[in-house]
Amino acid sequence: MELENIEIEGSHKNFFTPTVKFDAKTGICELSGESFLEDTAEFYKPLVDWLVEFTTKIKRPIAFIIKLTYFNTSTSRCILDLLNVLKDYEDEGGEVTVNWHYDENDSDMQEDIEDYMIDTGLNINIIPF
Amino acid sequence: MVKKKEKYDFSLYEYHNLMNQNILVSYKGPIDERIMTVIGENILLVTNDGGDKAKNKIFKVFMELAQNVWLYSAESCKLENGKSVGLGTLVVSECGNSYTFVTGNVVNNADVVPVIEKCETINSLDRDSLREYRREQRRLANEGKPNSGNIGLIQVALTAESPLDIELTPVNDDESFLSIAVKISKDNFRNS
Amino acid sequence: MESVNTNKRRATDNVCISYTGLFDSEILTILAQGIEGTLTSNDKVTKKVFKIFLELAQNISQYSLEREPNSSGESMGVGTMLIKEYDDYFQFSTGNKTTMESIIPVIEKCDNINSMTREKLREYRRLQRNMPASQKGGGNIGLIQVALTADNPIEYGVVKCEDNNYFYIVSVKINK
Amino acid sequence: MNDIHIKGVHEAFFVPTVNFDSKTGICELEGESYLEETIKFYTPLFAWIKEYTETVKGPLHFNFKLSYFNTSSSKCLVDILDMLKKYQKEGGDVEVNWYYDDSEEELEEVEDFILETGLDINIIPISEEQK
Repeated sequence: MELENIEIEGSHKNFFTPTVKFDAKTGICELSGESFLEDTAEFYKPLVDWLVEFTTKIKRPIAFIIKLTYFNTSTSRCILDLLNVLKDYEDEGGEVTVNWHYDENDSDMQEDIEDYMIDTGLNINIIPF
Repeated sequence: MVKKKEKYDFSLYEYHNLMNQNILVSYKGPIDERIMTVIGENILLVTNDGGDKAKNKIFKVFMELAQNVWLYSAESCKLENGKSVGLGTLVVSECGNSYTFVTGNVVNNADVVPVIEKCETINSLDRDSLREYRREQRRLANEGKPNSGNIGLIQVALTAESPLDIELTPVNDDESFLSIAVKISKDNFRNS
Repeated sequence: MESVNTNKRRATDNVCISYTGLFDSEILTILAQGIEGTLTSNDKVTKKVFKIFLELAQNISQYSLEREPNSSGESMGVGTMLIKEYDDYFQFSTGNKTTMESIIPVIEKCDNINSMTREKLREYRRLQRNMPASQKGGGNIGLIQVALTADNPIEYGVVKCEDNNYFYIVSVKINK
Repeated sequence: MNDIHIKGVHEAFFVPTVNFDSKTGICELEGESYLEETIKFYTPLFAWIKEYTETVKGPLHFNFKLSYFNTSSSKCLVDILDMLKKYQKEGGDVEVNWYYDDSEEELEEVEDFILETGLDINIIPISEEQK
């Protein structure tokens, strides 16, 4: 069974939906824009499930790229879930790269990323833009 | 139509002090995502003294505090679209070299004790231990542990880089009005 | 739901909804939505408050001395709006900065309005409505409409600010 | 001659629904009128009535079903009614029906329109089921 790609077009109306591009063939996953959702868990569950399926069945190298300019605290918990899946995959020998691009005006974001590294043990490349 | 002119019931002084606190934006009423977005934008329009850093912090603090009122206020109402949303108060004022955010809403006395304790803990920690507290609370929340979770207030203190100022005024036997105030400097941040 | 909120509101500060800041069209929509959401009374009274709100709020965005650009750069008035609920009426108040010269004709109009019977006031509205807007005092029938809709006198106050402009308050009661 | 069909909208501002039909001469204004630029919205409506009464010269049946209009809109409504009165004086067949939400205040508004314009307007309360 071929793993479908995930493509979600971001939007900024009353809620903010991030842009999501997970590609099963190339193993390149992108999460960008802003995240402030009505039901955060419901939005992120399929993304986590996809990542689990990719890392347990497809098992190719994966590049996870984050470019979120704003995410609320309920989103921050889902990001932890995503990163934990990547860490499990890495522990089982999977090839994982995580690049997090952040606006250098957002002085707190760098701290958030460092905290995620401490939380998950993952190495995250912190890239200011 | 000719009625005897009553003494003005509303007090001019209420307006007077409202005017002098250099209030930029204040709102009391129902808060949902649409109202948050519009009020949020208005706040960004009038907080121009600080640089982009301040604006970014202001937006993040506003989103967390307003969300708290929307989801946890004990006073709520039904909007046209049938959704029941929380009622709360939000005031953004400017004093000297910083902006002050105050949000307030009615809370059940039973629920308020953990919030007060959390704020006291937050105010007692230095930045590194506060970050550790956030990580721990976030992990506990993801593991579904009881009364962990609300890391919004931790985020507010980290973003604002200043303590949370809490005030509780009793409304009736089982409810009080909880107000949370936080200051955001216009420019001097940790690593600006 | 209705009584719970009302007594809670009385316990805090009687305020159902209030706003201070920039009065642009988006805020007006939010406040209008808020009015319908929080006013726990019958439709007739809510519609009256709604009509008065649209008239007075638009006055602020057009005539307030204090102005700020909105998101698309147009200059919009800054002011304050407050709706308080009491047992048998709502108190609707607005306030905004102004100059003494521009406020004197408005105060005269309020006194004029408050001195008229309802029939006289309707006649005054018809007269004003047919005067070209450019003519002095002509045109702005907003306050007349507010008095007719509220069926109560227009209360007003003028407070001197530090920058020796004035803060002008208009307030009206709407019986439940 | 073209018709005018505008679909009503209730967002930041309220645009009334407008249906002016040059074949039948039946014109309807429905919904709520609270506009960013009132005159700009009503100018094409004035122009249509002017063209109809000068070229088509047929009967004009105006149905107003407005649940809300602000004061700047009320001025434009008076302008419309004045045009209808003028056409009637010139021998035009004009009928005006105003449906209102049986509130005392709205009844007064229509009575004032009649006093102001001298036009005969049939005042019809909207009963519950018609709403």
